[in-house]
Amino acid sequence: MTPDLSVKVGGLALRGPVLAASGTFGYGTEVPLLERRALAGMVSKGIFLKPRAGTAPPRIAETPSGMLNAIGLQGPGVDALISDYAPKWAAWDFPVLVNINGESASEYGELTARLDGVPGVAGFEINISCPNVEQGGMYFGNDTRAAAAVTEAVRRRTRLPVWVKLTPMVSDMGVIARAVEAAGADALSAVNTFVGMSMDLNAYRPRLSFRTGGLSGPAIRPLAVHLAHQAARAVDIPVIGVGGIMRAEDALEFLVAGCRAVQVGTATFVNPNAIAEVHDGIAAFMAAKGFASLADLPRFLPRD
Amino acid sequence: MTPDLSVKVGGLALRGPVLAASGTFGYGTEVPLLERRALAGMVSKGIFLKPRAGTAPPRIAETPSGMLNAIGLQGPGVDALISDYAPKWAAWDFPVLVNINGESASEYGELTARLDGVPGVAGFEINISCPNVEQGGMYFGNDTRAAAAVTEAVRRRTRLPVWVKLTPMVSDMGVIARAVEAAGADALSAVNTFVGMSMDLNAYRPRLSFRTGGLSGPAIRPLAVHLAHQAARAVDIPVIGVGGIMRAEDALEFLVAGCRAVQVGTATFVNPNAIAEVHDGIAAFMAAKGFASLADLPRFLPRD
Amino acid sequence: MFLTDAPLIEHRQVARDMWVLGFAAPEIAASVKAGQFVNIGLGPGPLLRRPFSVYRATGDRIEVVLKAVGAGTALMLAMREGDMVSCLGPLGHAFDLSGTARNVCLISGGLGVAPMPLAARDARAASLHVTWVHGARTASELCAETEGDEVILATDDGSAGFAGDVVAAAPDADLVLACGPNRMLAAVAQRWPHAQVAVETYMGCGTGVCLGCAVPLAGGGYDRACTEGPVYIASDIDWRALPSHLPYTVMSA
Amino acid sequence: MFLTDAPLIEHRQVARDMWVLGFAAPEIAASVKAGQFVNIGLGPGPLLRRPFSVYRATGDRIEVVLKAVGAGTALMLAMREGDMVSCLGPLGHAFDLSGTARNVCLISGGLGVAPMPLAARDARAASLHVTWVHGARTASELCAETEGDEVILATDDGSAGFAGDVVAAAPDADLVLACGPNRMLAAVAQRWPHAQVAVETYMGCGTGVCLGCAVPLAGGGYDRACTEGPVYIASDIDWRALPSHLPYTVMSA
Ligand SMILES: Cc1cc2nc3c(=O)[nH]c(=O)nc-3n(C[C@H](O)[C@H](O)[C@H](O)COP(=O)(O)OP(=O)(O)OC[C@H]3O[C@@H](n4cnc5c(N)ncnc54)[C@H](O)[C@@H]3O)c2cc1C
Ligand SMILES: Cc1cc2nc3c(=O)[nH]c(=O)nc-3n(C[C@H](O)[C@H](O)[C@H](O)COP(=O)(O)OP(=O)(O)OC[C@H]3O[C@@H](n4cnc5c(N)ncnc54)[C@H](O)[C@@H]3O)c2cc1C
Ligand SMILES: Cc1cc2nc3c(=O)[nH]c(=O)nc-3n(C[C@H](O)[C@H](O)[C@H](O)COP(=O)(O)O)c2cc1C
Ligand SMILES: Cc1cc2nc3c(=O)[nH]c(=O)nc-3n(C[C@H](O)[C@H](O)[C@H](O)COP(=O)(O)O)c2cc1C
Ligand code: FES
Ligand code: FES
Repeated sequence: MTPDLSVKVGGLALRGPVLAASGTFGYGTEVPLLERRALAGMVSKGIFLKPRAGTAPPRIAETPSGMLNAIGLQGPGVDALISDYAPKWAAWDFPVLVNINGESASEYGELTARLDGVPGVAGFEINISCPNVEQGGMYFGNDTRAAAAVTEAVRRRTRLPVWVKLTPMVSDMGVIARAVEAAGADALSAVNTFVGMSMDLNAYRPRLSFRTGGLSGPAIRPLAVHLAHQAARAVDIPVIGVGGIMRAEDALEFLVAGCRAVQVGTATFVNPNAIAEVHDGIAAFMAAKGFASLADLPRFLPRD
Repeated sequence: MTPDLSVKVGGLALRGPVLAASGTFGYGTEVPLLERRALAGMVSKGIFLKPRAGTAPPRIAETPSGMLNAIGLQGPGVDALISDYAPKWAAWDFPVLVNINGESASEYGELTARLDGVPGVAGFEINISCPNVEQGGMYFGNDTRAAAAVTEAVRRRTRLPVWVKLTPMVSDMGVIARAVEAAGADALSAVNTFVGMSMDLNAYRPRLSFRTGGLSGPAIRPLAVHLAHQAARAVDIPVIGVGGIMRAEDALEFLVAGCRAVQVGTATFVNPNAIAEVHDGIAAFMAAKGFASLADLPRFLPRD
Repeated sequence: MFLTDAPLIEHRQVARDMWVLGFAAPEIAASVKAGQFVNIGLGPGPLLRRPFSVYRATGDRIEVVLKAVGAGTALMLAMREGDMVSCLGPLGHAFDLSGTARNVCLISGGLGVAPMPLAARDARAASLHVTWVHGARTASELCAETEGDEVILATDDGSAGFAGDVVAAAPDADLVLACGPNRMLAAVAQRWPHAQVAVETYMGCGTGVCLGCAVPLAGGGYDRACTEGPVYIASDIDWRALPSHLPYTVMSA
Repeated sequence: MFLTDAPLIEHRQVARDMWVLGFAAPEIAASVKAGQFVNIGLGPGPLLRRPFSVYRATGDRIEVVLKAVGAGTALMLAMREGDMVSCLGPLGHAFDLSGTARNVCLISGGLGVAPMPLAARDARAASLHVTWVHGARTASELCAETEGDEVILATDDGSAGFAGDVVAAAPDADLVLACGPNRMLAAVAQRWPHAQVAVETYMGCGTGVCLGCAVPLAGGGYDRACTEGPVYIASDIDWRALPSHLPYTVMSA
């Protein structure tokens, strides 16, 4: 028998545990060659109220088993999102969450109000952690009070599922996780990219025009698994593991670490069908081990 | 002409910019096949007052472009260090700093007092950041006051150079860096390993018996370059860059980012002669660019 | 767009340090147009794929031309026949040869030769008179495989053909297609604002999702070299804002 | 100890999924003793080297025997003749064949066969009578290259030789040398506390600096499999504390 891979995550019933991570799947209209049957859900590229041009090139630089990016949340703004993309999403057979960004708690709230009730918008993922915008997410992500304030601002404006995307650049993940849970989050996505820098030895300056960028890819996986595990131990709401998942085994590490679901990001750049291969690989693992559903998968969540 | 690679770092005049990182070079008696002419200095494996057995195996796990370790600061204790190793160091043509560890500020101070003046001990590197000992370094590393207190406790006991090895697991590197500088540090080593976790999909538990381990190797380089750069911009004392240096180009990234010198760790496990190859590669780069000394190398340290 | 494992079936040298690699990739070979590229994945090797213009496409085979500039290209040049790469393509928008032009001038600097054999093929198919102007720093770096009704060579040091850069060496034409260092393309844009140029950027995905390949537009904002590009009308690009520290610039005219 | 780039010069199959690879590494071949290992670096490939017992050493050549259990071993089995590895060795302490013994029993489970051909060679050189007991799960997994004055085969399923495990199949001897899954070695330790066993741990460096290869000692504390080991007197090890989830256990007797 084929194992049941469906999961319930923060107010959504998903047909599988593998979602597309924000900023690595565009608005869902771009990625070619993916067998979408396996796609459990998608988080849109991060959006602001207003259109944003993004940062000057070079925007990406490869590093060992990883990549730095400083896209600067380039995007069309909420109006274009509502008119050009949401109608398409409404017709799809998987939920689309909008990754929302702002420079103040009220801006997050306003963005939520604009999107709440728009057909095609199934929920929100609050990006309190995008490290690429100087005045942006970073500030909220490692400040317990600010993170809670943003979560409340969004929570007050919608009944739809609210997920909070956590930043790894914190000294104690548990504290932030508990704070946003208390502020009304339905689930946590752990984690966003790590701030990094790489130097151009011809120009004697950073390879990225923005200087710093967010590190993603397999290089960060052991760090992301640890932070997702810390979050899962700190809260009762589900945690979605994100960071360096290329293959099913990588996703299973997050699930064993206590995550309810996972998001795949950079892997899609390398292999457009990565999400389907991760999904199928999890199914194969479960079948081989004789697990009927993900509820049977042993989790490592010790008391001590 | 061959470029002058000598540097002055926190009270020490070094024949080159490449040192051996703590815990990756033992007590200097182990590493075979290294052309020591290129070794500018060495930091000993971390030591405590008392002998320590270390953690149970498995102690290491490989990850993409990196490795997790949880050695648990296994070591013979300060008495054996003084009797068995310091005498050898006294005869070597490069300085040896002792990487000191403790569970309280006073323990750090006591350890310093024991080692100060022992022939062969050229200085101290305070490990406030070893993530592998539950009660150990971690606690100090991300607490500004505690980090400063430990630095003072050591500073009070010695006139020898005192370097502070910073932990990356902080939300603001600049704050800690300034605090330990104010407390009397002569230089900063940035950075130690990042806390990570990897799961064993047969046992459904972490691959390391200690559960978490410190991530080192090329995977962390872009994160380490950024943190070392932040530290270099925050303080006036020299910063020694550490993290993922395998080749000369990697070391040059740290130097361009504002570091005075570098330490090579994990690379030595893969290539016992890595330190010499990094040193020679830096010399070749300088010669090709026509730089007479490291003072000529352009640094990226903008005001803003 | 196709994703296929492609074995190396040939390599040959076409200039000093410059090699052509042939891979078996039938669907891509059958559908690729001049100016489009493939994104090549190496395993084991660097994480990200590496974009390469398709140089030739005959039968089941596509060819790319490259020099070793870093880890990925070095691995590719170390490959032996039978070794596999993962090949994603064809990607991006091709040169536009439709319209009323009667003659075309292909201008290539150094590795900018890459898209031109296909461009010459498609131009002949559209029965255009083809002039190909190819330049490099010095004679030994000129690609040996230029073709066309008329071929003009140029070298910076005058060791072969016209002494000077390709832009100065090139005649006017109804249609100008150019590829090479971004600095050279900026010069093309000066002389022929309506020329079609194939530009280069770093690429994360090659498929339009990562926004890593931003090309600054004269009208403001950015679009994606991998999707709206890599071929642009020269005057549409904000050349001052386009980074020019990519290897082509390091390596040629 | 030597660090050398070694080309693959031969591979041959010796059991189902089990292969012997031969590399040209003259200095190592000339100096290696039974039970010692080499640490093999693959580039491109995993960051860390992979430790392998030396299986045979003849002339300029060393041989290792392996199965594909993960990324590194899979890459090694995909290598073609002429491909290079970086080879560091010989490493660790060898079996001790000095002393007054007149006969020796070699006990190998599955891939534990690895150090035994050298052990048989050195034992014959010390003019000892050699009995080699080799076991596996089933006949097809028995290594084809066992040798000695007397060879005893054992399989868990009885499909060849003695039906049962190698420890039960083995006779007593003055000297017992064993290699295999840590669980099997623990059984050896029960019956022959003075046996010499070659154990396995994860290794970071193979040269004694990282302390990653900790072996728990019966007397308390740890030492280094790469330096004091990998050969130990069976009774010196705290077998309950030694992890036994390494591939040998997954893969055999
Ligand atoms: C649409 C397009 C078509 C291209 N066609 C060709 C071609 O036909 N032949 C060819 O030789 N090269 C081509 N390139 C450039 C080629 O992709 C890079 O040279 C290659 O990715 C370098 O990889 P590497 O691992 O060898 O170098 P890396 O180790 O990644 O970097 C080494 C050097 O290469 C440069 N580089 C790295 N990635 C890129 C990139 N994506 N674009 C430009 N420069 C880069 C860096 O500036 C660095 O100086 C093309 C690039 C694009 C975007
Ligand atoms: C002294 C010594 C001698 C050895 N001799 C041989 C030999 O002659 N033939 C042989 O096939 N193998 C031998 N091994 C084991 C061999 O080193 C591992 O199988 C190999 O490192 C696995 O690498 P991988 O990349 O294929 O697997 P990985 O992808 O690294 O891991 C896959 C599996 O291999 C296991 N593994 C990984 N690294 C090690 C390690 N260092 N030791 C043990 N298990 C590991 C893991 O538990 C995992 O289940 C020896 C190990 C040691 C310590
Ligand atoms: C190019 C790029 C753009 C991204 N944009 C966003 C974004 O807009 N909002 C967000 O919350 N995360 C963003 N991320 C972070 C990813 O969603 C993910 O958290 C991170 O990349 C780690 O996962 P991965 O290693 O699988 O890529 C982006 C990542 C990349 C590589
Ligand atoms: C096995 C191992 C043991 C280490 N032990 C210590 C230690 O005792 N004290 C310390 O300050 N850092 C220790 N470190 C951290 C290194 O000194 C260095 O900061 C880190 O490994 C990053 O550099 P690298 O990527 O070049 O290895 C250890 C690292 C490794 C891999
Ligand atoms: S390379 Fe990713 S969008 Fe163009
Ligand atoms: S493997 Fe590093 S000390 Fe043994």
